[in-house]
Amino acid sequence: MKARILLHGALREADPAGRIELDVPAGCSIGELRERLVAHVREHAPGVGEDLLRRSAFGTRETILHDHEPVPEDGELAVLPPVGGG
Amino acid sequence: MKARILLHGALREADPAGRIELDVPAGCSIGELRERLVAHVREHAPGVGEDLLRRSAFGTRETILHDHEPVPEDGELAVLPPVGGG
Amino acid sequence: MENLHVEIVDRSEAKLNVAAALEFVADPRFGGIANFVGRVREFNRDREVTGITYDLFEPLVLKTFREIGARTLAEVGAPLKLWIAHAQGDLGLGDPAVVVAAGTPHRDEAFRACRLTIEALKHEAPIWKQEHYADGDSAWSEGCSLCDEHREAERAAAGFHGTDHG
Amino acid sequence: MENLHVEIVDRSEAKLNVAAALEFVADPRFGGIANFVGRVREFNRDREVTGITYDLFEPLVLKTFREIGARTLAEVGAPLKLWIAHAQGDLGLGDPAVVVAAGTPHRDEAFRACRLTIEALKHEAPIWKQEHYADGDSAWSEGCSLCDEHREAERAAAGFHGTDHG
Repeated sequence: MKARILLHGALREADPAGRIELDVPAGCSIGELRERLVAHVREHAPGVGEDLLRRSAFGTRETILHDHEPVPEDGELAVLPPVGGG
Repeated sequence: MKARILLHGALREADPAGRIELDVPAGCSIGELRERLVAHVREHAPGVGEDLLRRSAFGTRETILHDHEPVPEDGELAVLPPVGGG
Repeated sequence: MENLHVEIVDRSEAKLNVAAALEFVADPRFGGIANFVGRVREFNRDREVTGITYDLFEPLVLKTFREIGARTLAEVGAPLKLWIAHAQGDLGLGDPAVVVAAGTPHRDEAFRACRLTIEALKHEAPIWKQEHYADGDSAWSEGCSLCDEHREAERAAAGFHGTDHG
Repeated sequence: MENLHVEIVDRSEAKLNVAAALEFVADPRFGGIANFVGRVREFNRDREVTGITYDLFEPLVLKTFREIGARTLAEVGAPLKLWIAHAQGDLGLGDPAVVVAAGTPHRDEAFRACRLTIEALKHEAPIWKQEHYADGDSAWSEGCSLCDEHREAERAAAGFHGTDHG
């Protein structure tokens, strides 16, 4: 399946389009997705720190997902770096 | 000398004009003035509680005066019942 | 002190102006602005209120506001702009009775400055409140004494936070 | 919840509206209204700031605001109206970035509601801040992690009160 990952904040610099698509196996967990995203970014956007990705959360429009949870069926995700807002 | 005492808040009911004039001896203290005012109000406006006068402060335009201090030379005073403002 | 604005507004002339307060305390250095507005509310201790008359001794009120402002400035210990305004005269339901606004670099200081100021104002300013009720009755608030001796005892008895109107 | 209004305003369309916030939280039952405005300020950690870009994930931000509002309502335990608004896009110096307003019967509840809400927003809402500096450089704020595991450690390390902008 395809995971379509929306980028925000400092992670926007990982792709000019503001999103990354990754192929992931069915039933893939958020933790596995995180490792695939780290590998992808290491290759395509080495300026973005791996540390930032490890401190980022994944979420849908509705909720934040933890590492043990599966990637949602529609594959739509946002990656949420640490916030400094407000 | 004359002390001219401006009334405020609940003490306004002691005089329709909003002020009371009392004759006081030269060098009269605020404490003495308070006793004279209590006597005056007891006679002329018995509806105003003595207790309210005992809990009231006296002040000028600049500061609050304590019982041991003298009535100011110009005799201009305000009597300040407990506040419930704001 | 150009960082401090104090005023008494007669209700027959105007309402308190919150927008002007927020503008006054704004500054390029400041990221945090805290503001408090006390309004005339419909019920007090289960009695229906139709309006409030504020009576005050203006010269001493303005002096008290300036002293409170100076004290807040000293306690907060950061750059600060402060607005303190109170209404006098006959107020209707919903009318603003008091406005405090504080601008500071950070939000914690802004909240502290605003809170310190309104608490001091409620306890120290020579302002009297007469509530008018739906049944035609009216009553002056039984409040805090302005004599030091009484004030300490009352504050201790009441705890720090007033629960009176606003 | 009709007592709660949440919104994201794009700076290219409008500025945050403090007057609308104060009007929304007004109510005949309420004597106390507390309000916080966070604004873009000129200096942050000794660097001269010329503007801030806010980037946010709108659906999750609005949901977070609603959750924060519900939590404040439960914690304050009094009648409450609450307004939570945040700007997105490119803000200039002095522009309001965030507005929180709380209306309640008494002032202590109003201050508490306003403070609880802005603290929660600063720590939990998925909003990113990119500062632009006078020297042409820019940087994303290093903030709080949205992962629970990281968040607890960060909050403990930082103490309760953030000192970041506003």
